[in-house]
Parts: sequence; structure tokens; C-alpha cells
Amino acid sequence: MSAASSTVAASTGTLLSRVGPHLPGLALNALAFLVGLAIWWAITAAKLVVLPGPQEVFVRAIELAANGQLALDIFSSLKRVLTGFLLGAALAIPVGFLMGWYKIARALIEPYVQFFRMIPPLAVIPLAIVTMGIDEAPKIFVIFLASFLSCVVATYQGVISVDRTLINAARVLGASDRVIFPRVVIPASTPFILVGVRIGLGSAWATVVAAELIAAQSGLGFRMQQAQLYYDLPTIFVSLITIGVLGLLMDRLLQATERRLTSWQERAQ
Amino acid sequence: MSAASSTVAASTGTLLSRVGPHLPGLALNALAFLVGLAIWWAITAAKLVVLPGPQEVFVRAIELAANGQLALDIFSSLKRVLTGFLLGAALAIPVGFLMGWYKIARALIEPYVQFFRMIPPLAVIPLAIVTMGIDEAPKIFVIFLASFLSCVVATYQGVISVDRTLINAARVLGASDRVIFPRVVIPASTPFILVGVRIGLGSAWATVVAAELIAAQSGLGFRMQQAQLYYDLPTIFVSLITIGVLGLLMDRLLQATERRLTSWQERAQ
Amino acid sequence: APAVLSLGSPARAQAKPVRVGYIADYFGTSLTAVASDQGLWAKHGLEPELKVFTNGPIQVQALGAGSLDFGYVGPGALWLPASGKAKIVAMNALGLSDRVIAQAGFNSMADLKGKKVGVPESTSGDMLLRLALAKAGMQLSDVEVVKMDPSTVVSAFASKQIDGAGIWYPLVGVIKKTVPDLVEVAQSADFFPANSFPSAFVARNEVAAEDQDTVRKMIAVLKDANDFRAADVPRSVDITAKFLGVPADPLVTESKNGKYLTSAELAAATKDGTVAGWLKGLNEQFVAFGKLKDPLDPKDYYLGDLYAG
Amino acid sequence: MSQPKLSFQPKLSFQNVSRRFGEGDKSFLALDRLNLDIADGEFVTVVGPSGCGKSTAMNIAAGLMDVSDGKVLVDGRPVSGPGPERGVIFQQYALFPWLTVRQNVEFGLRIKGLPASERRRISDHFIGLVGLRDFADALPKTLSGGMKQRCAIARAYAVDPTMLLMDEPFGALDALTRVHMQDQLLDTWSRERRTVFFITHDVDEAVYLANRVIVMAARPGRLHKIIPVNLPAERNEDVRLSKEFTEIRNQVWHSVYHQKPQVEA
Amino acid sequence: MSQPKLSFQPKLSFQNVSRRFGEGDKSFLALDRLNLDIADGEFVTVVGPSGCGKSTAMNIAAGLMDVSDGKVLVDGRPVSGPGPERGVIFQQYALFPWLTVRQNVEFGLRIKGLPASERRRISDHFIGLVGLRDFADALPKTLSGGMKQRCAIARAYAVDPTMLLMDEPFGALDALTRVHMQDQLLDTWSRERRTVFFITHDVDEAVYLANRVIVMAARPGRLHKIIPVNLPAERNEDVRLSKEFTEIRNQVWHSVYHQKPQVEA
Ligand SMILES: Nc1ncnc2c1ncn2[C@@H]1O[C@H](COP(=O)(O)OP(=O)(O)OP(=O)(O)O)[C@@H](O)[C@H]1O
Ligand SMILES: Nc1ncnc2c1ncn2[C@@H]1O[C@H](COP(=O)(O)OP(=O)(O)OP(=O)(O)O)[C@@H](O)[C@H]1O
Ligand SMILES: [Mg+2]
Ligand SMILES: [Mg+2]
Repeated sequence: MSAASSTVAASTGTLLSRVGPHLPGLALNALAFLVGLAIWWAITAAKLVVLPGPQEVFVRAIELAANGQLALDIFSSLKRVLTGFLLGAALAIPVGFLMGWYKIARALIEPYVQFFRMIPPLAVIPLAIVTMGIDEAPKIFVIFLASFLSCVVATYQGVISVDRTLINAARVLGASDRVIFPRVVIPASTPFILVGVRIGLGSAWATVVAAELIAAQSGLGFRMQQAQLYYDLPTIFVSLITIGVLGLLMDRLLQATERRLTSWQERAQ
Repeated sequence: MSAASSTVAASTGTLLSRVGPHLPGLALNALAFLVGLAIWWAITAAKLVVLPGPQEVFVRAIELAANGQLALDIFSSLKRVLTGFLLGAALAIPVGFLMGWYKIARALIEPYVQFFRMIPPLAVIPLAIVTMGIDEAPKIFVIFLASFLSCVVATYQGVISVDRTLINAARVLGASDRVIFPRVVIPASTPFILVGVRIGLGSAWATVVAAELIAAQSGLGFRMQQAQLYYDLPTIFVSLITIGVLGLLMDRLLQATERRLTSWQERAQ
Repeated sequence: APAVLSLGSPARAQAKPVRVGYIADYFGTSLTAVASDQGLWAKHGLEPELKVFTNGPIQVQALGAGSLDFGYVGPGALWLPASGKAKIVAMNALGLSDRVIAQAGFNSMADLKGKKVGVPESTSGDMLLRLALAKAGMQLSDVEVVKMDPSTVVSAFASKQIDGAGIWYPLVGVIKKTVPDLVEVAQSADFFPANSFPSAFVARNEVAAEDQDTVRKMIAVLKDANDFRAADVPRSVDITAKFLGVPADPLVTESKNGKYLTSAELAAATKDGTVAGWLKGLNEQFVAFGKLKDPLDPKDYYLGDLYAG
Repeated sequence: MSQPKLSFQPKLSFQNVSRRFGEGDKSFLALDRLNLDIADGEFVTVVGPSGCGKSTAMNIAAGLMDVSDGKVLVDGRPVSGPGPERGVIFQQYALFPWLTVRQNVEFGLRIKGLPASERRRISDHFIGLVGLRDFADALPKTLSGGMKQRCAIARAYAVDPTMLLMDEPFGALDALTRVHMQDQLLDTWSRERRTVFFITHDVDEAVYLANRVIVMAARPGRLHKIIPVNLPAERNEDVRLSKEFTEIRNQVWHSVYHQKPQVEA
Repeated sequence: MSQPKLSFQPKLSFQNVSRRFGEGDKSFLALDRLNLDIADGEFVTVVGPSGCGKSTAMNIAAGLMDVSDGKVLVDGRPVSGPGPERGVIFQQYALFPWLTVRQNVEFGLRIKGLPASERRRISDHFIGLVGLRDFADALPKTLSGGMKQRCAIARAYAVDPTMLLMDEPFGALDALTRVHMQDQLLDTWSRERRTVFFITHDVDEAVYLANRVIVMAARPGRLHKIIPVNLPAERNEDVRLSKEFTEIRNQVWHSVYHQKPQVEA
């Protein structure tokens, strides 16, 4: 870290990088947040676009929080996203391994994975309704699918990028494939898997709106669509921002996990 | 490869893995395709679900191909996806680098990237229309955003995972940040970047339906929505399968590129 | 927030469970809300499981998949029953909320000649646009039709990317906030009663065929609620707002854009073929859109005998 | 030290083994028809110029690399893959970077299914043996080059293999540590009669440790000469300073020197 | 060989340099108040037990690691980062795996902005020097251990640094190649009077090459002794066999041996 950052200051010498090291990350995050808020306020106050300003959205957020609707929506969506996402990520790891490790599994599974990755989640909904009804199952399934498909590509790439010498080292210590997978391949491809998991988390949240088209009775995505009937932009914004913030927090958690899980890496920074 | 696959055969000894090495990959791909087709045919023929069967879809595909609509749709969507995707991937690489390399850039940009990753592309459409009108620009923008956001996470992770000793080796040879980025960081994080690019390609295709909500007059996503209004399932399937197949082909291209770009890796297989 | 409000009713023990879908706007919710508020479900021996949806086609899909027994569809989705995917059990209200709007300076349909007109394809807005064009002696090709989804129409019209639009209230109201000087060049009321845009309640085909008893009970509930609403629209608005947990204002506006017939009037209209006329009128439009090739005859999918009988 | 009794069947046998890398025009013959029998309990050291195929031969014996031609037998059976009875120390250490020193050393023991207490006892022993007691909980990235190498040695010793394949195992160690490690290895070897295949660049080391020194030659990699080491079984400083030692050492030197140098003078 | 004229200002100067890894209780003092001046044109070799801070000291001199305390001066100016005037050969080679041998060697030359023909001339020269001519277009993964090390050597030589920081640069080479590389280095060094900081485990090598041998001690890593090498400037086999050489060699041996061994006897 020190080597890189000192050279940054030395070689580029921009104002930013000179100021950089003195401001703690959180203060900068806050600054970025305020700048974003200011821009939003400016373009809405200037009536450049037909969007609600921060105050309006804030007021609506307070209202929705006060009558308990926001909490209910968060709870409903969070449950779905977490279940779908965790199932997706959990399945992606063994499937990615199979694809990366066994040629035959790759040849059989991979085209389907690649094919379905391209299909929008919206298109899966009719099938999900037909096979799973309109309760929680199809909603979770759509989210599951989205996160699974992102994760599996990354895991697969991670598996095929594992350094051969580490596999060899494990083999000569008597490890079978059954041991090598959890004890060598998974740790060695953790950085890749975590990219997949983080992208998968994004897919999960971005899909919650589509998922909640299926007869949801509450949820942030449902609230957004309902608000769309009346074009109630402040409510839409409250839902969107809540989704973004919840996703951001979960991502932060993942990043912290990641730092712990990959502390063995010799990193550039 | 040889070490891994021979041990596979030795240690697990399943029928699949014993058959595996003798069948070439393409034959297996074809087998997988046929199996999928058979399952599809079986469940629709048995009327288990109210979906069109392969014959029906095939007939519709022929119709659409004959009257030129399919070619037009493919052309329109392909243009949008390619432009958006290429722009997104191209921007993600420098932005991911900035985020991974300069703390200050990370603190400022990263929360926004993470935030917007969680937002469904549908929600971005109103803003895109207001700022960019209803022609090609907003459609390409939505696709661009989706692929950018996937790619940038992977590039960022790639940059922070670069082995410190390689950076050091470049520094002592006189390399500045300006040289280290293209000549060390990018090649070293190519495996990561390619994960991002491949997931980004998926996002781009999966978003084309949302993008073509914006006053598109042709395109595979547009055709799908139109067909959805009319409950014209065969046409929906033709569009979906075309999207999947085009995406699959582009992904194959990317994988071939990847194999070329990362042939220097000592891989497990 | 919607829940079964018929708690403690004596009929509950023998009540027949039904799964009923609705859409969370005034037209889509008011009868369900009134029925719940007034205890009409229990009165007629039903125990409803109410499910909210955001559009009609998904409800029809859910009916098809056996996940729902009854649903609510707007006029734009009535081609689904017309193609045999569900049965209509009751008419709801007649919608008068559609408009063809234009930017300031365009005062008639003729002024829109050659201009960009945005319209959500095959919705009631699309139907109104076609009717209005025909009335003005114009062809569809006389304007540049840009197909877009409803929220895109709002953004595009408000940012003056399009010159006109076939769209409805409350979205017209939203647009008015940014473009106060927009002109309503055509409205649904202009075509009433010859062309009407009714919304309706539908039942799963199997339920309609095999469980007429439940269908009768459902119709009874809807009739009672219908008469309550027709008698006191403001009160029903309040009940609906409370039921949905939303502010009443937008519902009030919406409620003013509808025509509410009593169940007696609807039964009469069923008997004299007026209802069939509405449905046929819609079917013609659906055929013009290309949605349907050979629509069923209304008598094959509107259970008018049960309603009027 | 008497020559170990050569039993009828060699422990490790290279029979006409060739290995070619790449295909067609650009292919490279790394190992050309190697024939070599190593008796059970024998300690052979391998010397030869850089790139002459020493590591290639070792990887083939370990079951990590296919032969292009010929065959390799262990106890008379063709090698079909790696196994814990053949311990390997790699030239590049190949530690698991996400495991601590202790976890690396216990990796093979876990696979064997030993209980935790037993694993702990064994890893304590070998970590102490290589002088890493204070670094038992350190991650590889915090170790110096020599410490990494010692960790790899402890890991290979811990699984208690009957044959050790070692690729310059002491190359990164300082002179003193190296001597200690040599004596420890000889001690274990002579007590338990393990078979050892030991690659080194240090001619003194090669002679000091071996029953036979295998001298290889490059381009293509092949067997050049086998030099038997007729020194007392008990190797110590006296042996190192003996006339016989110097003689054999010079003989090995000569057969390496005799080869054309690869670098420009 | 006379001692190089010690100019008033040392080329490289460690002033009370300490380096601590980790924080709080678990922190580890890898280098304890190192004081060392190296004159312009001087050749010092560094020996010491594994983990005594040799690589740490070198990385600090290279500008790749911060000091915890004290300072490092090059030509009297504090080191603020790495630079091409200080060539480095890393213990782990650190080749760019995606570049061929030639591209690796030319990496620094490109940065210098040399034209292609000039780069080609220089890389040809150094690739030949380390005996990799036939492997100029090979990727690192296809090289043997010693070949990788030679590629790293060629890469460092090619940028023509005024100071060379070398971490066991010949550790993976066979005896013959090693002697050649030593003689080449001495040749260049004595002709062009480069300053060299050379870490090695081989005591003979340390004495053969150096003006002074720096002996370090471990736990904490620190300077133990500086042994001047008063041998003729022209080093050759005769010098190696001379009484003086043996004497100094024994002196270095003694000062390493004198230290408590780390491994269990
Ligand atoms: N990143 C690090 N974190 C913690 N400790 C470290 C780190 N790098 C080095 N050390 C410790 O510092 C000490 C000195 O390491 P250094 O690499 O300088 O040793 P060395 O003298 O080069 O040894 P060798 O001859 O084995 O290469 C070692 O004990 C090592 O464990
Ligand atoms: N994967 C590979 N692809 C192509 N060539 C290879 C590969 N692995 C090794 N070689 C070549 O085979 C030859 C022998 O390599 P090997 O590693 O066995 O040498 P070595 O005797 O161990 O040398 P060193 O003492 O330098 O470690 C070398 O010329 C090397 O370039
Ligand atoms: Mg080797
Ligand atoms: Mg070191």
C-alpha cells in the first residue's frame, strides 16, 4: 500500500492525490454523497427534469416510514433477495466447480448457463408462474436465477484459473478431487468467486422489481410498480433509494468478508 | 490438463468421466442441445405447461425469417447491444483501475457504482428519456450502464488482486503509474476483467428488453414485448432463443479471446 | 395491508375459500374494498384470499396456472377472455379516463397530422387514438405513431420529445403538472355509449365450468358492492383509500373519470345485448391491432345468464 | 556406509522415459530416453546444468506429468498419478498461501484422517525441526524465502512418505541451516531407509548425501553419468574433509565441467 | 584489487534503519537499527541466517518498502521510491508471466523509450549472456527454475543500472553456470565500477565476489560483523585456491557458525 500510494503522490502529484491520503475514506464517502445530493437538488430545483427533488422524496420517505409500510416492504424484499441470492450463490459454487473441473460437465452445462444468462428475468416470469404458482416460490426463483447465473461464470473462471502448482501440491499430499475442491480450489478462487457473488448480489436486487410483478403483496419492487400506476415519483424514488442503500450495505458486508477471506493475498494495495 | 483428467478418471471413475475424454467438446455440446430440445418437446407435448413446443416455435421462426422481420430485429438489437456493451466495457476498465489504484477515486466513485448496480435498468429509463430523448441514445445508454456496472466491479477486483511483486518488478525497471496500468495491471488482471466482460455481456443482452421499452420500432426485445401484449408465445420464444443464441455466440467469441489473452497462465486444466 | 375483514362472521365456518386478484387503483379495487368493508364476502358465504397485481395479463396467467380463481382486468386485457383464456363473470365500471393529448398549439386531431404521437400499444389509449383518428377522417398512417410504454409516454411528453399521446388519467394529470398548457384533443366520453371501455371480473375456466355455485356467490358479492358504489361514490373512494392505505386525492380524480351503472342497469344491459355490443366493439379493435384473429362471441365468454339471471 | 542391498525389484524405475513439450516444429525434447533404476532405500542425488530435465524427471516420478514415451514404475507398477507415499518438495515451494505454516504442515495429515491431537503433535515436531516454531501461525506471505522453503520441507516430511522426491530443497537456505537440514535428512534416511531422489546444484551436497550421484546433461536432457559414492555410512565433518570425499567431488565436478557451458564466457 | 576509493559521500547509506511488521503484540522486528555505508563502486555481499532481514534491507534500499525508523540515503538523498538506476533481482524472480523472455528483458528498455532496433540489440546481448538464446520467445511458465532466474538477471542487467541490488541471484543455478555468472558479474563490475549489494547463502561466493562481506544475525535481524576481503582485484581460480581466500572464508564461516542455530540439532 505504502509503496503504491507514495508513488502516486510523487508521480502524478495532482491536487486530489495530494489531498487524498489526509482524508479518511469515510469522510470522502460522505463528500461523494453530498456532491451527489447537491447535483440532484440542483437539476430538480432548476426544473430541468420532471423528477422529484430530495426534499420531496425525503418527506415521502418519512411518511412511508411512519405508517410502517417502508419497514414491511424492506422486510418482504430483503427476505426474498436474501433467500434467492444465497441459494443462487450456494449452488453456483459447486456448479462452477463442476464446469471448471470436468470437461464433460462443462460441455453439457455451459451452453445452457451462457444461454440463460442472456435471457431477461422478465421473460422467465410466465414459466415461473406456470410451474410454481404465485406465492413466494416463483419470486425467489427469479432472484435465485439471476444471482446464480452471475456467480457461476465467475466461479467457473476462478476454477480454471487456479494455479496448477497448488493442485499438484495437494495431490502429492494425497488429496483426491473431493478434497481438492473445498480445500484448494475454493480458497484459491475466492477472489473470483467474490467478484461473482458481488455481481450476483447486484443482479438479485436489480431483479427484485421483476420478481415482485408476480402477485407480491408488499416489497420495495411491488411498491415501485404500484406507484407507477399513479406515477407517484416520490414513492418510486423512496423505493429505488432504499433498494440502492440496502444493496450498498450488503455489498459493504461482502467486501468486508472478502477482505477477511483474501487477507492471504499479496496485494498491490 | 493431463494430470487432472487422468486423476479424475482414476479417483472418481464415474461413467461420465470415463466416457468424457473420448467425446469431443462439440459433440457433447450438440448432445446437450438435443437433450434440452427433447425435454422441451416432452413437457410441451405432454401438455404439462401451456407453452409452445419446439415445432411451433420453429415454424414461427421460419415465418419471421421469411418476412425479414427477424433479420431486422436482430440487426437493430445487435447494434444497440454491441455499442452499449463495448462502450460499457471500455469505460469500465479505466474506471475500475482508478477505483482499485487511487484511494480517493475509490472513496468517491465506489459508493455510486455499488448503488447503481442495485437499481433495475427499468428505473433508469425515465431519466434517460428526459436527458437523451427517445431515439437510439437512451436505449444504448441503458445497455451501456448495465454492462459498465458489471464490468467495473470485476476490473476493480482484478486491480486490487494484482500480485504486489509484479508491480514492484515494474517499478524498479522505472515504470510509472502510467506505464504500470496498461503494461502490468491490465495483463495481470485480464482473467478478472474477462469475467466482468462476460457477465457484462449477459447484462447487456438481458437489458435489451428494458432498453427497447423506450419507443423502439424494431428489435428482439421490442418484438418480445409486443408479442407479450398479444400473448403470442411462439414469437416470444423466437425472440428469446435468438437473444440466447446470439449472446451465446458472442460469449464464445469472448472465451476464445480470453484463452488467447491468458495463455500465459499456468492453469489447473 | 388488505386482509380478510370478515372476522367473526357466523357464516365463516362454512365459508368457501376463493382466491381473488385485484389491481391497486380505484377501478380495480373499489368493489373488493367495499365488499370487504361491508362484510359482503361473509354474507354470501365466501372467504376470500385477496391478492394484489399490477396488471391484468399476469392475473390471467395466474388463473391459467391454477393459482387464482377470480381476477380483475381492464379494457385493454379483455381480448384474453375473448380468446378463451378466462370467463367474464361481471362487468365493472365504464372507463372515461382516456385522452388524446397534444402539446400547446395543437388544437385538434387534424393538427397532429405527420406529428409524433406516443402510445402504449393496444391499451385503451391506443383504442381511443384510433377512434379519434377515424372520427377526424384520418388514417393511422397520417400520424407518426411511436409505440412506448405508459411511463415512457409521461417522460417523453413532459420533456416534449413527442407532440401528442394516447394516454389516460391519472397519467394525464401527472403530465399536466409539468406541461400545464397541454391540450386534450379527444376523450373517451366523446364516444360514449357507442364505444365503451368497460373493465370486468374474470374467472378461471375450470371454476366457471365446474363450480357455478361459487361463481354465483362471487357475482352476488360484486352486485352488492356495485350498488353500494353506484349509490355513494365518495364513500367508496374513502373505503378504497383506507383499504389500499393510500391518500384519497388521486382516487377521487380517478373516480370522476368513470361511469358506474347499478347492477340492475348492468343486468338490463346484459339482457338487451348492450354489454355484448361493448365487447364486440372491443373485439373489433383487437382484431384491428392484430391481437386476435377470430375472437369468440361474447356469449361464449361472458357468463351473462348467471349475472342477469 | 555400505551400499543398500539392491533388492531384485527397484523402488523407482525410469524405463526409456522421454518427455517432449509442445508440438510440431516448436516442440522441445526435455528428457531423452532416461533409463534409471533406484533401489529401495537408496539415496540418489541428481546434478546437472540448468534446464537439463531434472525437475521434469521428478515430476514424472511424482505422477504429476505424463511421459511422451517410455514408462515409470514404482514398486514395479506403472505410475498412474500422485500419491502420499511419494513425498514431493517443489522447486517453487508451492505452499498454500491461505493457510498458516501449521495448517500447511497439517494439510496432508488431515487428508490421512488423523485426529487433531495427533496432527498437532506431528506438526509441532516438524515445525520445530525446521526452526519455524515462532512462525507456526504466520501466513506464507510473511515468511522469508528460506522460511517458505523450510515450511515446504516440514509439510513433505510430515506425511511420512516412503519415498522423497526433493527438488533443490535446501537451495534457499543459509549455509548453517543447510548443514543442519542435511544432517537431519541423513539421520532419518539412515534410520528408516527411505528412498530419496534429491536434486541439487551443490556438488558438495550431492556427494555428501548420496549413495549414487546422477549427472545429467542438457539439450536434450539425458543421463550423462552415474557416480557411485563409496564413503562411510556415517557422514559427518570428517567425511567432508576426507581425501575420498574430495576425490569423488572432483569426479562429479569434472563430469559437469566437461559439458559445454550454456552461457557465453 | 584495491579497496575502491571511498568518496566522501557513500553511494548507499543505511542510517539506523529499523523495520517492524505488524502491529501491537504480534509485531515482529525484522530489522533492528541497521547502520551501513556502501561506497560508490563497492561490491558488498551479505550473508546471514534465513529470516535475518537481508531481503528486507534490500527492499528498503530499492525503495519498495518503508522503514519503520531511521533513513536510507542514495547519493545522499533520502530514498522516496524505486528507480531504474537501482536494478533489482528478486529472490522470487518476479518475471511478467504474460511476456516472453525477450519481452521481459526489453520491459525496462521500452520504458526508457529506446527504439526497437536498439532494444533488440541490447536484449540479444543479455539473453545470450545468460544462455537463453534458444528460449528468447518462450513464456516463463515453460522455463525451468534456473532459466527463470537467468531471465530475471538479464532483465536487471539490461537497463544498465548504476547500482545492483541482488537477492540470491545465482541460487537456482548449477555450479558451472554459477561460476560463469559470477565471473561475468565481476567483469562488468570491475570494468564499470558499479555498486553492488549482493545477498547470498554461499560463503565461498560471498568471499569470492566481495570487497566486504556483511554478516547479519537474526532475531532481531541486525548487523553482526563486517569482514573486509583483502584479495587481489583480479579474481580467478587461483584466488579461490589461495590461502588468503580460505582464511577469509573460514572467518566468515566462523562468524555465521558462531550464531545460535535456529533449527533443532
Ligand atoms: N510482510 C511481512 N509481514 C510480516 N513479517 C514479515 C514480512 N516480510 C518479512 N517478514 C519477516 O521479516 C523477517 C525477515 O525477512 P527477510 O525476507 O528479510 O529475511 P531474509 O534475511 O531475506 O531471509 P531468507 O534468507 O530466508 O530469504 C522474517 O522473519 C519474516 O518472517
Ligand atoms: N511446460 C513446459 N512447456 C515447455 N517447455 C517446458 C515446460 N516445462 C519445462 N520445459 C522445458 O524443459 C526443459 C527442462 O526443464 P526442467 O524444469 O526439468 O529443468 P531443470 O533440470 O529442473 O532445470 P533447473 O535446474 O533450472 O531447475 C527446459 O528447457 C524447459 O524449458
Ligand atoms: Mg528444476
Ligand atoms: Mg530473503
